[in-house]
Amino acid sequence: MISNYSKERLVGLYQTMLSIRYFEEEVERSVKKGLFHGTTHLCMGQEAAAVGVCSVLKQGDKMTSTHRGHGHSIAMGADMKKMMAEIFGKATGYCKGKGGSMHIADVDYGNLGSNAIVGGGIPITVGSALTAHLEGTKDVTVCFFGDGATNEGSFHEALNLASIWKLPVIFVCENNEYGMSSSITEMTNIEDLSIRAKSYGIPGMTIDGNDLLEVMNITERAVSRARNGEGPILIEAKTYRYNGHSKSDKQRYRTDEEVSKRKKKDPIQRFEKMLIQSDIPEEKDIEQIKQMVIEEVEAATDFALASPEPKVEELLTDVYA
Amino acid sequence: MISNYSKERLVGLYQTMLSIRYFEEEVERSVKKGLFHGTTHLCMGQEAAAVGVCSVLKQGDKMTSTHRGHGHSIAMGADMKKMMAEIFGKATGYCKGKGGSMHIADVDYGNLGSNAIVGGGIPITVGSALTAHLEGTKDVTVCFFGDGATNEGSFHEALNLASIWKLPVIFVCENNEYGMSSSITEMTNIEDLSIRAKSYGIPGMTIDGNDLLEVMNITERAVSRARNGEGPILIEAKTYRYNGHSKSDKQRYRTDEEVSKRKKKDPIQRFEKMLIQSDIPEEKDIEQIKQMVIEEVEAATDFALASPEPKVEELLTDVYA
Amino acid sequence: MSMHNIETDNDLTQDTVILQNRTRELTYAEAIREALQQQMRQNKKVFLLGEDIGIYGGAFGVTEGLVQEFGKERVRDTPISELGITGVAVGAALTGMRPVVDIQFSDFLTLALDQIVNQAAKIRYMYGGKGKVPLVIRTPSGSGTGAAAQHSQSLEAWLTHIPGLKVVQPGTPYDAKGLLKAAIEDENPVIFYEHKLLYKTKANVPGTDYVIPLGKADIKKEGKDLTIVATAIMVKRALKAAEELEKEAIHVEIVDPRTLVPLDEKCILQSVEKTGRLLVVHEAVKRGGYGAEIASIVAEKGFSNLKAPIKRLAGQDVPIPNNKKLEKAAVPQIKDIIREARKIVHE
Amino acid sequence: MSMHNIETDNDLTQDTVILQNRTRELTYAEAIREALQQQMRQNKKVFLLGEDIGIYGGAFGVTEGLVQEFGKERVRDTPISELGITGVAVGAALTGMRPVVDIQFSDFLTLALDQIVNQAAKIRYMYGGKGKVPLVIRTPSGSGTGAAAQHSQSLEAWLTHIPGLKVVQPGTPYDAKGLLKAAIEDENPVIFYEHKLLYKTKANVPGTDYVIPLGKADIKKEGKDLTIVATAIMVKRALKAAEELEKEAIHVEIVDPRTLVPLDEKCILQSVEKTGRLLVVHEAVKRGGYGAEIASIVAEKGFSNLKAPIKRLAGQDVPIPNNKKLEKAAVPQIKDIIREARKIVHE
Ligand SMILES: Cc1ncc(C[n+]2csc(CCOP(=O)(O)OP(=O)(O)O)c2C)c(N)n1
Ligand SMILES: Cc1ncc(C[n+]2csc(CCOP(=O)(O)OP(=O)(O)O)c2C)c(N)n1
Ligand SMILES: [Mg+2]
Ligand SMILES: [Mg+2]
Repeated sequence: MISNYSKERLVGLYQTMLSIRYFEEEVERSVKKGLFHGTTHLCMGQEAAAVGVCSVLKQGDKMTSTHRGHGHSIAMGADMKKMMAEIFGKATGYCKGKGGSMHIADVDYGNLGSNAIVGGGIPITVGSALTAHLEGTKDVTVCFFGDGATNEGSFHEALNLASIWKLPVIFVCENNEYGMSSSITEMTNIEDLSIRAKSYGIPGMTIDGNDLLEVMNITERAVSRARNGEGPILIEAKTYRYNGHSKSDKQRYRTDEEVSKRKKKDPIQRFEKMLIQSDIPEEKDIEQIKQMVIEEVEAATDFALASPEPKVEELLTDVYA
Repeated sequence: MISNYSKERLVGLYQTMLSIRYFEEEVERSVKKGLFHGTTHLCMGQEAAAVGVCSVLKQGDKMTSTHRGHGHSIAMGADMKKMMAEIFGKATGYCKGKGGSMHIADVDYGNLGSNAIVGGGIPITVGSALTAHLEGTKDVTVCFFGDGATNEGSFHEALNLASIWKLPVIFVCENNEYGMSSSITEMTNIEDLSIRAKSYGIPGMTIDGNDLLEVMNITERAVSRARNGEGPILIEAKTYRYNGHSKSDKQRYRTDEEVSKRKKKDPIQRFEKMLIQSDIPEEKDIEQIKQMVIEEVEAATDFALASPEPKVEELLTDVYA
Repeated sequence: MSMHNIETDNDLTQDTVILQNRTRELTYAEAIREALQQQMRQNKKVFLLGEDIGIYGGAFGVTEGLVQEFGKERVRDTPISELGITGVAVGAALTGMRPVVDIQFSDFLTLALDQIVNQAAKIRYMYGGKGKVPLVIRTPSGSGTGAAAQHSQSLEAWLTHIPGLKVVQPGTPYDAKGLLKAAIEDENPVIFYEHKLLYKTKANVPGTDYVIPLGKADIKKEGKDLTIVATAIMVKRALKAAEELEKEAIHVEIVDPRTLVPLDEKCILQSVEKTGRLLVVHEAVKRGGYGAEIASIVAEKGFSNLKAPIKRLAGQDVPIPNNKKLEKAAVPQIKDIIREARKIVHE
Repeated sequence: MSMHNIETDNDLTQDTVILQNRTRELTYAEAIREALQQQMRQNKKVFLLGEDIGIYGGAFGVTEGLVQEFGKERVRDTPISELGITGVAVGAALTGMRPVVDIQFSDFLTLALDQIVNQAAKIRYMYGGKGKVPLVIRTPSGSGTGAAAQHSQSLEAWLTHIPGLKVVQPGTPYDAKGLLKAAIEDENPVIFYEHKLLYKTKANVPGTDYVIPLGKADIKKEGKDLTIVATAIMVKRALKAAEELEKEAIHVEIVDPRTLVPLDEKCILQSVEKTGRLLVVHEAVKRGGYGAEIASIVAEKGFSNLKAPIKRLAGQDVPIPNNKKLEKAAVPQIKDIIREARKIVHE
């Protein structure tokens, strides 16, 4: 219920979703201009899952992400300047230009990192939750992964471990219908991926991942359960990826019609409409917010462009602690 | 129903179970006498699952087994002489002494091999079934594995693959309550392991793995389904391992009482009783069968002992085809 | 085993056959595709499986068009389950098929190694010579695309350490085609490393059904002053370096082993016998790389011919970074080869 | 970070402390256990996880008794999920703990390599120097138990090839204890290879809390005629061989690197400078083994000191067979070391 949240909070959520969208649009432009080296995986269309989940976290909570991780990082409060600089391989980026688009991380602030190995982050999340358990904190860890990742062995092993040890993990499967070119309906033989929770004796639910408030609502309950020591949960957030898998995707596996149809359920537009209907904020404020975010994103690119490359000596540092 | 089977068949089944039991007892004695090099994993108590499943297979069908594989091989019709010779590391063994207890195989006769990697055989089975599918044969492949193996990623990936491709695999989980020292009830958070079938959209069932006829009955149905192109199934056969995990197991994780209690449900005794009650065969014939099997097993040991070691040049052969 | 002459072959006029067999420029990717296609036409037992190899055409476009020709059964898109699909290939091979697995990036082999190393490589030996696993794993390796540490490794040395496997690493389109055909026809598991930066390089490739036997090195350039053993993309870089060095009257001989296992020791030793000097160049990290194996063989068997210490030029002992400048600095470039070659010859 | 003085320590009288610190015979397994115990007492962040490490005491009895002292939370029995538990350890390490994972046989590392190689080894680098993964993986390797091809490998060379990892391979009880403590205190992922046949070997081990720094080789025996670099069980075999060779007035120097990464190159090069001859001995398969790395380093940096070709004596290029005679023939034995040593010295 929208009335459960303060105006400030709602505007903040909206702004964060917009930040992701505009950030990704900017990255897309930069790809086309050939401004950076390396691949990138955009998450446009999936903003509500990232923002809905991360917005209910507290300081101390942790998160792991995937190759499609820009949105998760922004939702965790990352500085878009440092993100863009990282994507551009610059010394001022989150990883000094060593990680690039797929490895943005901010360990001290709970962002345990994106991961270029499908399913690679899932067991790591369980380890983070084990730390919380052993240290007696109440921190939870959120684990984002895609529909395709649910067919990796790591998914299976990790969910089982989290379950038997009752660890505070929120497993969030962003089902965007495809793993690269493969429709998840052909890669599994089940209706909802959340069914897989049953294999581990944990709750599983499938939700509309494009409905920000639903995502928040469910995640809030999952998080408080986990903080109470009641164990992990699997949330399948149904959503859709607007762009190709990565910059080289010709998208022969889906039709333009399908994409247009899915875009009608755009998470940001839906939330915006709801906000406007509730008069929070007023329509003219919306434009102001958009303008602000656009400027922020542009500033991020400017920062990235103006930033220095890492020195070549950096090649040999950071291998060992 | 016992009346569904011919007397000959029933006696054959009984004899095969006995062969496994006596074979394993003989191996146990040989371990104690230090007659061979290497470890071994005995399957006493689990005979009905092996025999029940394999007895419904036809020529052309395939099977993969585990580290605890003597019973499966015998149930597939292996020659105990060549098995014992292999366990003894002799040149006359199934693998010329190169494989030992954990690698008995007879590829040409459908025994695709035991496997010392927990879960290692599961995807291989799916590949075997894929061959059947691509070649248009009606052969099915049986995949034996333990309760502990269901927590390996290979289990998850393989069952999903078999399901989406509707391959003729009978997955048989012999739940003997433990993986080495770990009670499966502590290593998973679910009642029945067959629940995991739901994750793949395939049928799953939990049966009394010590009831030979139940195992046969269920497997028969599963096999005919699979032959008809209706896809794989997961059968959880509940059973119990009488011996320690391997020769070095001190069994501190379970009590003698527990073991004695489980032995009351002995699959062979149960079947023997049923046979006797139905007068197939008569009690005196039972003794005769036992004697025969004992002699066969002794002959196997004699053969193994009398057999030559492989020549040292054998070390370098068979690496490449 | 192979079933020659598929139906459509019969329809071909003599002219079409000649046309098909003619030599023309192909990219490395196209050469690989042609090998797959020819093998699949000849032998129904050959089939492909891997992530996104169907309509997507594979992460690097290598299998484009094949699903249209051979259908979804033989060009089999799989879930993201590297261990599972590799195991499936092992089982299929053991029961008579000839699967070719596509692992999207060779870094992901880390997930499939039980099936490769403990199963495929050992089954025949463990079974005392019964059973065989004629399986090919095609996988791209190497850096240079900015995909960073988890998508840029060169771990071919690992697989060379496993008895029962063969390891192939073509450096040109011509070699890629001929070696892949040999790999598919081989009765053993073969790991076939493709290099990402080579996919778009072009060279003459005959349309014929030629095969390059595994275990035969190729002298890519003759010379008398220094032997450079180079693999994969380093073959190309070494050739460029050699051009420069010729101007300085340094005559480099370039040996491309093409297959790491089996290794054509003889060819390498003969070259070093002639030149007396050896530089081994590969992209993989130096420590524990296959260059050490080659250097050690020569240090043992070619010791008396050596006029100078054997040098290895290889990847730095670091993960591959994303930044382009750093990424380049992480692995040998043409200028590095020139520098090292000069040093060896002049020292 | 480490929290010295756990409660029970305070109760100890001076005498007990002295008693505890005294040197006595321990097996290799006991020495490892003592290192674990001391580290766990000192630092609550240290915990163990692995299959059957609790009441069972680990496949080789190393962790026996630890669950009784430290409880099930810190001696954590796991399901059979090598990839999962290794990943859990990575995540725990990244968030501040010091996990020690037990992988029952090093052959099973094949299942966990994504987490070791793509995650643990690279996280710090990929994150530009932020985050660290202080993680130890203990795992037994080697042949000799008749457990055949899937339970007898020596694949340490693989991990040496991965920047970001350290690789330790103790050959004696004393080294095992001191190196394990260093490994647990290290801020990086360390792969700690134990040798199955060494578990029951005994030697003097101080009860004190000593640490052997990673990267320091140990000269197990001095000599002037030939350097033998040997690892793990080959240290013991080389020592036995050296005894025999002394009788023939061949004075062998035995260098045990103890840690493969970082490698004490200097110690090896100095020894070869003295002896002019090098034999590298390891159990792992020769092709692609770490012996090649050591030989190559000497071939490059110690070339001018060499009086004879460098030789490697290593495992045959075969999977390990079950039969005892064949199994022995698959890897270097004392007599093989003697034979090779003689050849090098007399040639
Ligand atoms: C282990 C592994 N296998 C394959 C890939 C290549 N790959 C990258 S993303 C991707 C699809 C992932 O699908 P999904 O999990 O649904 O995430 P999405 O891309 O839809 O966000 C694939 C196959 C990889 N990076 N890692
Ligand atoms: C990948 C792998 N991990 C661990 C082991 C060691 N191990 C051998 S058998 C076993 C227990 C297997 O349990 P389960 O699957 O239930 O089979 P059971 O022994 O009960 O027949 C373990 C942990 C192994 N062989 N392979
Ligand atoms: Mg997806
Ligand atoms: Mg079990």
